[in-house]
Amino acid sequence: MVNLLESVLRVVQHAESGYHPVLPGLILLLPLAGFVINGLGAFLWRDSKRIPGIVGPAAIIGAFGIVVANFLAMRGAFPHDPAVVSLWTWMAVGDLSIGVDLQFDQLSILMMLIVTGVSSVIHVYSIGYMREDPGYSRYFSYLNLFVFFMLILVMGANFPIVFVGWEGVGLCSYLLIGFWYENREFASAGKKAFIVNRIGDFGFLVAMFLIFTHFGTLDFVEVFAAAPETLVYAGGVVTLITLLLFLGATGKSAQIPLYVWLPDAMAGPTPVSALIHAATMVTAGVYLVARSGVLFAMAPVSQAVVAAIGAGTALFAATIATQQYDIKKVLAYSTVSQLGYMFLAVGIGAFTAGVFHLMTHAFFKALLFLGSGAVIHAMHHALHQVHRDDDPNDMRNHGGLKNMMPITWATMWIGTVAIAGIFPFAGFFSKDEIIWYTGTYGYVVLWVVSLLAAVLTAAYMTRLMVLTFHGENRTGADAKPHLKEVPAVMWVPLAILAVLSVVGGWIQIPEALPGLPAVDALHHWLEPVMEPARHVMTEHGFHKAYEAPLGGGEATWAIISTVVALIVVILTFRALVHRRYSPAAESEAPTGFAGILYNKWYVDELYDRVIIRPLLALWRGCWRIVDAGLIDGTLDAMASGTRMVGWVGSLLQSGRVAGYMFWFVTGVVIILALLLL
Amino acid sequence: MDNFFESHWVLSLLIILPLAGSVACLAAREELARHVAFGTSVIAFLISLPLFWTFRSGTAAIQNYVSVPWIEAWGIGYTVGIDGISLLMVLLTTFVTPLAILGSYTYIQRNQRAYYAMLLLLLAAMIGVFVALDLFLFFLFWEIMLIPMYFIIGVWGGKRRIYAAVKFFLFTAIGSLLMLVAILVMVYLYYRQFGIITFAYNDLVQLPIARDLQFVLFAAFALAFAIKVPLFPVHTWLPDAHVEAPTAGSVILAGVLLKMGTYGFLRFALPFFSHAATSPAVIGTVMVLSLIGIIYGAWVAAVQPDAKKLVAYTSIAHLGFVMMGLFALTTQGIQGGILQMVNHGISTGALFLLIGMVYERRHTRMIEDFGGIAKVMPVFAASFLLVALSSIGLPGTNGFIGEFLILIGTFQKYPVVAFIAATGVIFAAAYMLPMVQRMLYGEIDREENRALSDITLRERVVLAPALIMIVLIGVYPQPFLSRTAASVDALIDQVELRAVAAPVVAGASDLRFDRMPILGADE
Amino acid sequence: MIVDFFFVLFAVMAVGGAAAMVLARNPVASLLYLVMSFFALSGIFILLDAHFIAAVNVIVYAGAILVLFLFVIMLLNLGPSKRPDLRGTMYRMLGIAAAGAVFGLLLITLRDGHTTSMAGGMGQATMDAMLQSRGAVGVIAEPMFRSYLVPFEITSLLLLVAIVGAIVLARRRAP
Amino acid sequence: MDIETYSLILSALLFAIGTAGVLLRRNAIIMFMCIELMLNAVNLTLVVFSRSLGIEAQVFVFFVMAVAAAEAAVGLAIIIAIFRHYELVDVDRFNLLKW
Repeated sequence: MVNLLESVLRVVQHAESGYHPVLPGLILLLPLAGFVINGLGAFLWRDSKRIPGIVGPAAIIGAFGIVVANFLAMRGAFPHDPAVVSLWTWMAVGDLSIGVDLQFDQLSILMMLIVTGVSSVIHVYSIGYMREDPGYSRYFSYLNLFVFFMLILVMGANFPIVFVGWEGVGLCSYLLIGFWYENREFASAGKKAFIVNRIGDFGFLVAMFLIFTHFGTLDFVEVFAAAPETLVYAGGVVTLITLLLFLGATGKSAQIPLYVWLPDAMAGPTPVSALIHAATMVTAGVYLVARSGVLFAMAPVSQAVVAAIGAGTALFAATIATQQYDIKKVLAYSTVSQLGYMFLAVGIGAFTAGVFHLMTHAFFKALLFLGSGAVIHAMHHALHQVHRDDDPNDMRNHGGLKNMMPITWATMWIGTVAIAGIFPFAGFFSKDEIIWYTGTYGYVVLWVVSLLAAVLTAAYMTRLMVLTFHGENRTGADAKPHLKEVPAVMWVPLAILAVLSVVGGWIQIPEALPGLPAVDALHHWLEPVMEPARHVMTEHGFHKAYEAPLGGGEATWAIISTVVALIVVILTFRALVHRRYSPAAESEAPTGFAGILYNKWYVDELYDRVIIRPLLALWRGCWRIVDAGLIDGTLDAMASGTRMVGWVGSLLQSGRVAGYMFWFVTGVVIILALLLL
Repeated sequence: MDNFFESHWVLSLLIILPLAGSVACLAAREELARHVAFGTSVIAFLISLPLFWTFRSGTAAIQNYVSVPWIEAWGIGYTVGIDGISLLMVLLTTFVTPLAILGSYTYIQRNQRAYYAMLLLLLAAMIGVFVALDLFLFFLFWEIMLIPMYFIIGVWGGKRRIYAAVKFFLFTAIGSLLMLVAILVMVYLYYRQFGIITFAYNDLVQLPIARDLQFVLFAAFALAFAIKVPLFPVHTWLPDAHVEAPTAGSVILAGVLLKMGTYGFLRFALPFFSHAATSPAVIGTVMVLSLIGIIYGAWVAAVQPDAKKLVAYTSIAHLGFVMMGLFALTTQGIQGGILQMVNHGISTGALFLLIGMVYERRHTRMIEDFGGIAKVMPVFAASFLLVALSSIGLPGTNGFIGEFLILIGTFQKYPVVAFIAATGVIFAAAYMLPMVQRMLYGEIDREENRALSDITLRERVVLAPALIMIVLIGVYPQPFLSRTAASVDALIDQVELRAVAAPVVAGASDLRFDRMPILGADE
Repeated sequence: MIVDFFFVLFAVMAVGGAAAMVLARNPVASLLYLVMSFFALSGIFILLDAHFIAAVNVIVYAGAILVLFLFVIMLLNLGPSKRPDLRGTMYRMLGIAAAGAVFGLLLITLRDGHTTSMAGGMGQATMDAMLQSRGAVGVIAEPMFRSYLVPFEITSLLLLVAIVGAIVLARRRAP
Repeated sequence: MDIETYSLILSALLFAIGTAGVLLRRNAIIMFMCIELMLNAVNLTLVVFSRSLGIEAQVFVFFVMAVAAAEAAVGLAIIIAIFRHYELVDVDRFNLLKW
């Protein structure tokens, strides 16, 4: 237990690990303070733009600074065991003891770096993006709160604390999706996100109960250390725990079957989509699986499920993305698809590869979202100037924007190339590693699926770029002159992320690639965290084949994949760039197979028919038939029965004295008889 | 005043003070009655508050114990005292009541004196129920409580108030009559065994009762408490009573009165009839009914058009959790259950206060009559959201702590039950968020709502304590948990011990009522 | 022997009077039969050594209360009823059966042979001695004005209420 | 059997006759008279028991008479009031005792 004040003010001495967390409390306190100040500001100085604009980003950048300091400290000490900082006892009941504990190890530091780093950039971007919104202060308070909870999620040293962050980010997601709550649909989308997430949270909860029942503790360190001895390898318990944890992950990270909320979540402001629904929160599921790597490594069945669902989602979402016209929807499905890759990675046991893709994805997807935000921002202004209410998100209303928005165009191309997996951009290294491991671990079907999804990724991203930036402008002659590049406060973040999207992958360069220095920084960095899981897997006979299913080494396939991606990009570009699109208002909905994809395989409709409506009918039935009908009906019948008996009894009361006399005497006789006989 | 709060009389003062205040309300001028009532309830709260610290939490012993003979011939005494469980209940009562009173300041327009006198009478009776350690005294307070509540619903309620009040009264009275019979049987059995007539809790709790007889007596107690809780299927009085009652009535009903059922199980039914209460049949029944309450309550809540009725059904779900935790008979389950009783009192009380506030402005409780009022009532909206999240059980709010402990406690013994109950967290979101969304968000599509004023300073003062407690318990529940720990552990030990020790068959003459000394000739 | 004779005589008179009262058509005749029955009862009281009660029965019951009935009958000018006053066959059967049942059940109380005789009680000698020493009135006055003083006084209240009630009920209302 | 037992039999007989009278007659005044008879039958019982169980029983005879007097006064007043209204004393013709 560490003094709360101490955790905020000083370096906490941690003897066991040799690494001393720097101001651990302050990392959390800064975003929280930002939330409180901005939250009060939403009521007190509603119109001020300056205070929230300074406080919000400053809090996050400050936190980022401390995280960097911690990173440096950890790099120096490179502890083998995590440093756990206990702030206070949260719940101690019987043999259950849960502390508000923060865990500092290589994985959490990496996640903290990603979270605070990307958040800082997006906060700065938001200063420009949200400048004209009346809910400026409220926006920053929510965003700060989100960072607070996200940090709790990645720093928590036990399952319940992670769960606090887990649900907390869900709450912030809910609030930010429905940020423009006056639009009923947007608010609905927030609600949908929350409820779907809750289904996942249910899994998380039950998994915690199971863990506590079998381990008697919920602390990461103890659970993971005890797991190989406590649980049977591939036994029912560990399989159940991991499947339930994965259910939680599918909710938060938008995997089949719970992915449906994420596309709708695009109702929120675009920086929110970038931060929450692309870079950080949705990767929490991947983090959870990676964090519980030991448990997953012990449950091969669960691993297969995770990998299969990951790969399936990757392909499934990619198909939908090819036929969407809303720029943010394309990116949303792209995110679902990329998250699928991450789950594929952690599913096959390549935890580091999953985290690697998580990181690079955070860079390039944040970049792409912010870029799309810049486009929407510009479109919104232009349409606003001419008082038209066309959809600024619809790519059929864009076209040819590269001349008006050159910086956005350039940075977004970098992001596109990165996500397509083309050398030497970040996505190449991370995605290649995943696909390579999938193949070499022997998951042939998943390997093919992941390759297909990679091809589709290149295609739909190129389509997005072409529709938005190339070809003729379809915004309309009146609005076109008003389209212009976004201010520096917005494009500088784009530039930063673009740089990261290029160099982000260089921390992990496979030695097989000819002519390049082999870099193994990430694997080395995460080794202390991932080692136990890897140990379990090798112990039970998981070995790399060192050869892809069709033969050929890693270098061959890396070259093939980058060349294929490049070809797909070029082909798609050439196929689409001359095609004529009509503005959204004049175009018809696609038909045939494209129509099915455009309508997202009708999954929402399916859920509505098969789950939601029958449930609502059942619930109404419970109320009307069981409650009002059966129970109250029975009671009312009893009341009426009583009344009936009373009525029958009242017939005796004829008003005739003779009758009364007779009954009276009869009564006397009966009583006498009872007494005497 | 040195050790006043550790002294014996502080509990009695807590009962007498509201009674005096009640009389003062009747005597006061019409427009002053509310101030008298509020002042009295605040003083009662201030008197009770130090108990939280003076209470020695390491021991399961009864504290602040007073026992004075009252009707000596029948062994009835004025016996009061608190342990960790009743401590929290008393504090909850004194905490909620001032909020309820302050919340009715403008709502109640007619017969104010009588109204506030009733509320204070109710306060005295509620505290009495929680501190009484004599079954006669307990039953007395239990029944006294009915009367003010009946009038509060029946006189100051909504359109169908008479129906609701009568339904409330009949349900509760039927249950408590059976309980009275069971109490008398216990007193008689005690007399048979030890030759002393006594109603004292500490005596009766030692009474060995034959196993088959335990089931009968347990059923009588359980019915009385189950109606109060309320468990499915005896819950239908609750939505009606809540909907028709004025705000303060709903707040106290949800905040405190429902807890009497669960408290009764904990204090009486479990230790008295441990064998019956721990038998698979009873546990199974309670678990199933709790599950039905959790799931079914949530389902029905989700389709309610009336905001107040919705919240009423959520109470059924929440109390289902509590019952499940109590009957799991694990430390976590019971402690979580007790904390959840407090949480539910605060959160649901606050929800009723909030709905009462918009009702005062718009005179409707239908969800569809609102929409978009976050725009015009931002403070209201923020408060409503926080309270709703607490009701959903979001981590960081009090609701999570209770549900988590209950579920984890239950899971260790009955994993399947806890598994099914955990789906309640999904349904909780499914009933609460649509209401939040439809009331607060969207465009303002009704002209009447455009001119709504945000909550006033008084209303903020009413809500603030509840909101603070919601977060405080969510972040740092340990002080509350540690105060109940010893009592709960002792209770579990006692129940387990008595469950095994119960005599197998009844003595031949155990149930001959004609030998009852009060009824017939002593032999 | 003489006691037995008088007992039989009075008993026959009492029962006969009672039966005649029930069966007589004319209310005045009914009433007079009842008076006869009461006189006979007073005789039995004397046989049972309850001289004071016998006197009071004649003076108050037969003399005052029944005369009050007579006044009312006269006042209302009730002659012999034109149609049979007795109820129909159905009721008659039921009524007689009920009365018979009451009688039968009362007789059963005697079956157990409770100590109604003087032998089990204070004894004829004690009774005589009491009457001798305190007189017929004295034996009753003793408990009535000691143990039962309060009920006795309350009786006066009852009578007062009855008087007031009777006046209120029977008062001719102003048109 | 002694005189006390015979007296009790007589008392029971008178009581039964009174009961029969109340049930059989329609005339309210005669019904009243039957009740007086029943009361007196009870008086007889009390007197019998006063001989074995204590002289106090006779005090109750006194009270019974007082009650009988009060009852007769009120009852007859009611009959007069009703008669004024309906010109009747036939109980079967009033059914005012119905709510």
